[in-house]
Amino acid sequence: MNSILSRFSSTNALPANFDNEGGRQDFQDSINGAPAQFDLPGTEPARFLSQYTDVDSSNPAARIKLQHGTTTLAFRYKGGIIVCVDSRATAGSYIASGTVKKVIEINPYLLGTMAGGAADCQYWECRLHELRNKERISVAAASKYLSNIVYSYKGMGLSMGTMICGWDKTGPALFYVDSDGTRLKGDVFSVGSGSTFAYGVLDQGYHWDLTDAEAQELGRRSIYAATHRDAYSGNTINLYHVKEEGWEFIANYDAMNLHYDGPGDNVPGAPGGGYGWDVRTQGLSSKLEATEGQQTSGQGGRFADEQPLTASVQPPQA
Amino acid sequence: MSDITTLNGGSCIAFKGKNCVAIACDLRLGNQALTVACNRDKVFKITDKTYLGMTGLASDVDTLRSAFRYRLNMYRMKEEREIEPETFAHLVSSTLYEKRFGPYFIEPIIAGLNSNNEPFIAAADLIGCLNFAKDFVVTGTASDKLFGMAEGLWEPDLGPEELFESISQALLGALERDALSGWGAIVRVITPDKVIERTLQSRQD
Amino acid sequence: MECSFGITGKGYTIIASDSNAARSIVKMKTDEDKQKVLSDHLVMTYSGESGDTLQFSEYIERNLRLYGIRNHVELRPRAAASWIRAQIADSLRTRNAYQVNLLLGGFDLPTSEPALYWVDYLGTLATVPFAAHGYGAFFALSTLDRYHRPDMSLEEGLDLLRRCINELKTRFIVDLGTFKVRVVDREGVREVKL
Amino acid sequence: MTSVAPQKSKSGFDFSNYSRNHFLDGKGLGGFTATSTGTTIVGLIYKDGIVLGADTRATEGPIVADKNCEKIHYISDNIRCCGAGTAADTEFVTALISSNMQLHALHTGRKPRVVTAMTMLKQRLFQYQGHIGAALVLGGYDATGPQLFTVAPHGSTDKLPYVTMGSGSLAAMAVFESGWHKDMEQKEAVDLVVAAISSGIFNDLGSGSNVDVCIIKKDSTEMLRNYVMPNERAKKEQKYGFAKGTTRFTKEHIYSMIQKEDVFEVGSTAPTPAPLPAAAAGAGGEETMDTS
Amino acid sequence: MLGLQPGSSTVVPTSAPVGHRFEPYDSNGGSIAAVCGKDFCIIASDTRQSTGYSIQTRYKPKVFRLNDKATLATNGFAADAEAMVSRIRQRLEWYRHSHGRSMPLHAIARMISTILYGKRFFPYYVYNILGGLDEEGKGAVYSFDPVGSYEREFCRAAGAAQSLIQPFLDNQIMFKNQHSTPEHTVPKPGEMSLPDVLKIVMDSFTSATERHIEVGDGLEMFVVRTPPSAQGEAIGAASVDLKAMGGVEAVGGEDEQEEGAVMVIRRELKKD
Amino acid sequence: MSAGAGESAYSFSLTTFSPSGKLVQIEHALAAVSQGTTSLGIKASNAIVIATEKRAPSPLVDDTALEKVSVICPNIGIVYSGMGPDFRVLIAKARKSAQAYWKIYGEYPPTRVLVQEIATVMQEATQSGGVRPFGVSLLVAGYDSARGPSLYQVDPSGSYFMWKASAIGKNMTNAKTFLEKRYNDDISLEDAIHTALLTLKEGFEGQMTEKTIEIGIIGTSTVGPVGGSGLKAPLFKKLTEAEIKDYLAL
Repeated sequence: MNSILSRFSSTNALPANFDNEGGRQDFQDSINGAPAQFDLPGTEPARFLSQYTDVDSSNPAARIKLQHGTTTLAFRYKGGIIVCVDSRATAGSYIASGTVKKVIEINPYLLGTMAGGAADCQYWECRLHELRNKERISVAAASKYLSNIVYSYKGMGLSMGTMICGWDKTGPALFYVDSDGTRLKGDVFSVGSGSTFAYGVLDQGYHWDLTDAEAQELGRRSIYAATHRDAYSGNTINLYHVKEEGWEFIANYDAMNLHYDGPGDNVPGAPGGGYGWDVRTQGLSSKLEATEGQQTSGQGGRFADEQPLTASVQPPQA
Repeated sequence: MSDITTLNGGSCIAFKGKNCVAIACDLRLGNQALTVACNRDKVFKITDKTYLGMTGLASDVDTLRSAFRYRLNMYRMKEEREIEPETFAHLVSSTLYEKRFGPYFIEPIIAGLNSNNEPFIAAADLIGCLNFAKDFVVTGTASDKLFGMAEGLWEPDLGPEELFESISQALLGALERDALSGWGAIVRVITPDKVIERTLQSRQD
Repeated sequence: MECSFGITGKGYTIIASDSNAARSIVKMKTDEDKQKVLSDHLVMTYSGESGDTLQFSEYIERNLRLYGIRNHVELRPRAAASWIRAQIADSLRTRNAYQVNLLLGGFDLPTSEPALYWVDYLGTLATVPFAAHGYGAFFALSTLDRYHRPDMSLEEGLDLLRRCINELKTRFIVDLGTFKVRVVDREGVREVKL
Repeated sequence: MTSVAPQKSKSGFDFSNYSRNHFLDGKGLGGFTATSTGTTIVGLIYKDGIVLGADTRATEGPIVADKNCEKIHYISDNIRCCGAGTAADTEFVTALISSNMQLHALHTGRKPRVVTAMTMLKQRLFQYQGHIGAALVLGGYDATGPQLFTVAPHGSTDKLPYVTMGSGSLAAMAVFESGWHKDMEQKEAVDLVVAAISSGIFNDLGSGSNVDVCIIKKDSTEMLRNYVMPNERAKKEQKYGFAKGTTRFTKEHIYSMIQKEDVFEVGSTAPTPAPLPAAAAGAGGEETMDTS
Repeated sequence: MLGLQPGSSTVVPTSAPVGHRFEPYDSNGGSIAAVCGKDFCIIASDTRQSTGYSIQTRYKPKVFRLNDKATLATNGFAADAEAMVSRIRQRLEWYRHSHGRSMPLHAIARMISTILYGKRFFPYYVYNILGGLDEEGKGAVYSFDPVGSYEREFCRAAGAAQSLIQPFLDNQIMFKNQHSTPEHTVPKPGEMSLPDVLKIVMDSFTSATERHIEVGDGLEMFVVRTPPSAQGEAIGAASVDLKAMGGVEAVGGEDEQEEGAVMVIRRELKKD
Repeated sequence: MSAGAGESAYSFSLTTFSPSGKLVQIEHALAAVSQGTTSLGIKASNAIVIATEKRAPSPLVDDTALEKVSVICPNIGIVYSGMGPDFRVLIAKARKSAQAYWKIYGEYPPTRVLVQEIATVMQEATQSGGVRPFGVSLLVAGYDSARGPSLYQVDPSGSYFMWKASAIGKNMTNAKTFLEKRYNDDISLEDAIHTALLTLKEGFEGQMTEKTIEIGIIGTSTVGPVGGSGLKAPLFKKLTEAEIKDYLAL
């Protein structure tokens, strides 16, 4: 039943015979001359890949432009898990797509996010779909399997940074898994080129006791912040909420609408109005007119005559 | 992206119309992927009816902007007249080629009406090779996207308002597919009696 | 690993920089002042290549001081920023370019507005309501986007700065220690303890 | 006398950015592409003179930067020069030599000779060791008869009765090799040049658009710009216009350039001048080049 | 292309070894695009195949009819594309033998993704767009990256001139950045008629030909729709007389094709 | 050379003013100019004519090589009175300056700009060490899109003026008086050429033939292609001997 499960339950698993459609892989593979394995170039795969593909942006001149994932976040709070992602895929500076689904709906209780190589995330996380047992698989187990799979390909050039989110017997659970083999359990994660910007808003607004509306607003606003500052994140924002009864897709927002108008009227948690700094602060001014008796023109000479140059005297030791 | 001409991002485009020209640019100042500011106008007034757009390394844009201001003021005082757009294009070209073996990393476009109110547009590469086009010119990190848009949308003999719509759609469409340009856009339509300057509502991501 | 911030508010500019001096993996000093007061209403933070920062900032300081002594009027922030930018751009054309990143915070008396300029080692000048240099930019710019308003009171401004520093403490791998903070307003430049 | 020209080194080049760019290179920020003319350029000698030909495409990488550029450059009334390679280099090196030839002609009071231009070009190019990326076909008619040369970027020259240069040179030469013969008639010669350029236009991706031809005879030079236009864009399937208001904008500013003037007949009494309307106050009020 | 090429043509012996580098890829230019409508899908490509500055052939089809409801456009490295397309066709035929019907579009998309990912470490340098009708008869476009990441979309351009064509399609097919005014209402995406979309596709390719040196020679537009004969009364896309536009039946594929289901319209493009 | 020598006491130095505020060397330079053969220029309604008397110092000189009217650039020509060698130097500098301008702006300088350039060179020679002023006055004829046809006179001091008609050289006073009488604002080019010939005839020593005068014209009737640009503009043109002969015959 669980061929994949058995194959990847240890870290020493051999590369998968993935071509399991219609059960005819043997014939097909014999054509390729590499039975039960991925096709490999004659040289070291990692070096080969970095030479011809740009998946880690290490070689922007490479001709095979793969699509990149960008800003994703997920955080745990009392009401479950908020998962929020952008939808931009870039190849070099070209925006290859603005409609990428970076949340992978593994099963009704499990979500995976996508950063790094889009294909790597899509392919392997969809494999998790096949993990079926009589009961819900625990998030810990699912993420462990994923971690083991990608670890078995370590050094071959996979690129993946994902968050596995779900609700199991232990309640809401969130794991970060990447292609190096890292696997972290945690409360707040953000992954991708715009992650630091997302953290900048997320951390400042995050606490465990957020209401659902507040939590959703925080996720939205954090990803919006990343789309605004990071060139490789943007377009639309997908928001998911993982609850005990499974995940729920909240909405898809255009980052442009968020900037100018906000998520819309009557969205709980949103203060109303656009998120954009220029929209928010329209009409406000930092000008402070002088009150009576205050200085209104510069007297540079005064300062210059009075104080010695700092450079010419030893500053006092602390 | 470690190419110096794309470090700061930004794009510019100019359309020729019927007795009018339009020049437009985005507003981003970036540092590779990071967007530093969204108020970076890349089009500068040369005379009442001539504008210059420069994209590329922002530092060089600033440097050249003051270099051109100096040269233009000298020209204005010495020749007691406003410079013609075509003459200015040659000034830009020779200024850039002077630095052939250590170029400024900018690509300029020039749009204006000459003293007979005939529309004029031109572009140059970073070492000053002029391109006098009869339809449109583009430059910047979104130049290939702009080429595609402009080649499709440009029509001959557009009036000022039609020209505004066409150049705006061309620019916005291209910006939407370029990661390094965007974050606002300004369009200027130059007609014999006025210059219409509009800030577009554009994507901020 | 250096980091500096600038925030403008109602009638003031806050300038802050970390106070670590590091060499290789060693922290040499934790109370270094990486700012120069250039005139009554102008402060500059600098970061970048170690020797360059010192030489360049002193060069700027002396020249702006000289301007003040000669003309008995201080250069307005915009003019100072343009001149400093040109110095960096010019130095870039020499064999030994100054690799310094600057924030210039000032208060422009004639217009009664605070002024903040972001300048990098290439000679790029940007006029901004708030700014950051170093890795701090990647963490705090979004925080600033989220909470900043042009009409913030000084206390609100300092709170925002605290938020930014707090974000770095939370997420940035390096501990930047305490920050040196100066405020420029109509009354001049003064140091503030967070 | 140099006040029109800003200070320059003797060569006319300013190397002040060189060390900066070298520094940026070290930081991994180097590299740039200039417009190049992939180009097919040709020239041949026929019975009465010279026929030069060129395509009109300029490229930046795989993108066509200019669909109808001029690659046959003016040197003097009786000499023209086709350029391939870095577009700016061909443009400026021919302009420089044209300028020098004009001075030379004014000085000597004679019609300039093609060898003079050729020598000036090769000396200039050799001096720069190939860094001025210009590959040229130089042709003209002078006191010594029709003259045709090629000048390679490093300064070497060839004197041949029919020549081709540029990325399409092989395609063009194939046509010349099979079609050229001594003492061709003008029509024959022009047709052969058009065929050679067309061969480049259609078989070399770096060349394209139209055929420019220049016929130089003893007493006349005929520049046939866009002599053949085999690649005009077909009419688009539909018009692409947008209704007014399709594009949203957040701010608008109109700078009026009409100066309000009140004109009075001389002798009539002038009324008290009305204050200028606000629109006129903005006329040219903006400081030049200070709009950011 | 697959072969050994000397790294340097110099005859002067140097101390450094002369590199005979394995160069498994080439870039063969050209561009492809697909747009879907309510009940049809258009998949188009130019027909030029080039390497460097040379044209290898002026007619190399890049769009392949897979069956009555699916066509595949490929772009990138022609040899990889050819190998991949024959593999896909083989698999489709097996499917037909074992299931007695053609593979539905979404399954083909999934299969292509898997085939591509199977060469994750030695990728096919091919950008694919799959266009056709889904099981509800609606137009569908699937686009792929070279290692199998895929997505269903309304319209998509790929290949050398993708950055020229895509923004134009965004604007004209998706009506991006266009806003309705009191006098003029911007239509909804995906509701355009077949002839209108054909015009836009043609113009986007003639535009790309103008500005991209690797695009040109010929244009092939495959139209996938519910065949006119299958409906009692031809409505929507089925009612368009493609034959009048110069359309001919597209051939290839594993099924017995129905008349008018997949047709191809050919146009000349500039050849410079 | 005593105290009573007046101004000549100050003529030892080019750069020292005499008490009356004159630079004596410049006066001397002007004297050199007025020993030169007469040249004149007239602005017609849409053109400029410059003309000069060309006299070989000896009948043995081959006068085919003599040239007093020179082309600077396609739209500007100059004639001089005074010292030929000085003129040659100025011509070379003016031509280079015109080419430098062309290389920057892609067009030839307007007359006024070129005149300023020449005047600057001449002025520098009145204020520099180790040099003497140029011993020539110039009449510069040009046409440009900014001001149309224009005629300038440049003197050894470096001062320049725009004229409707002027004369320099030996017979300048008489010639100017003559021109004042004959000049009106809407004179045609043909009339201007004839006026020029008549003016020269006044006080002409010897036979006035096509060999002994030179004429240069520029205006809307001398339009031709400029360089390779394909644009047409007025070009400075020296009349051939045959053309001059025709005018003289009338």
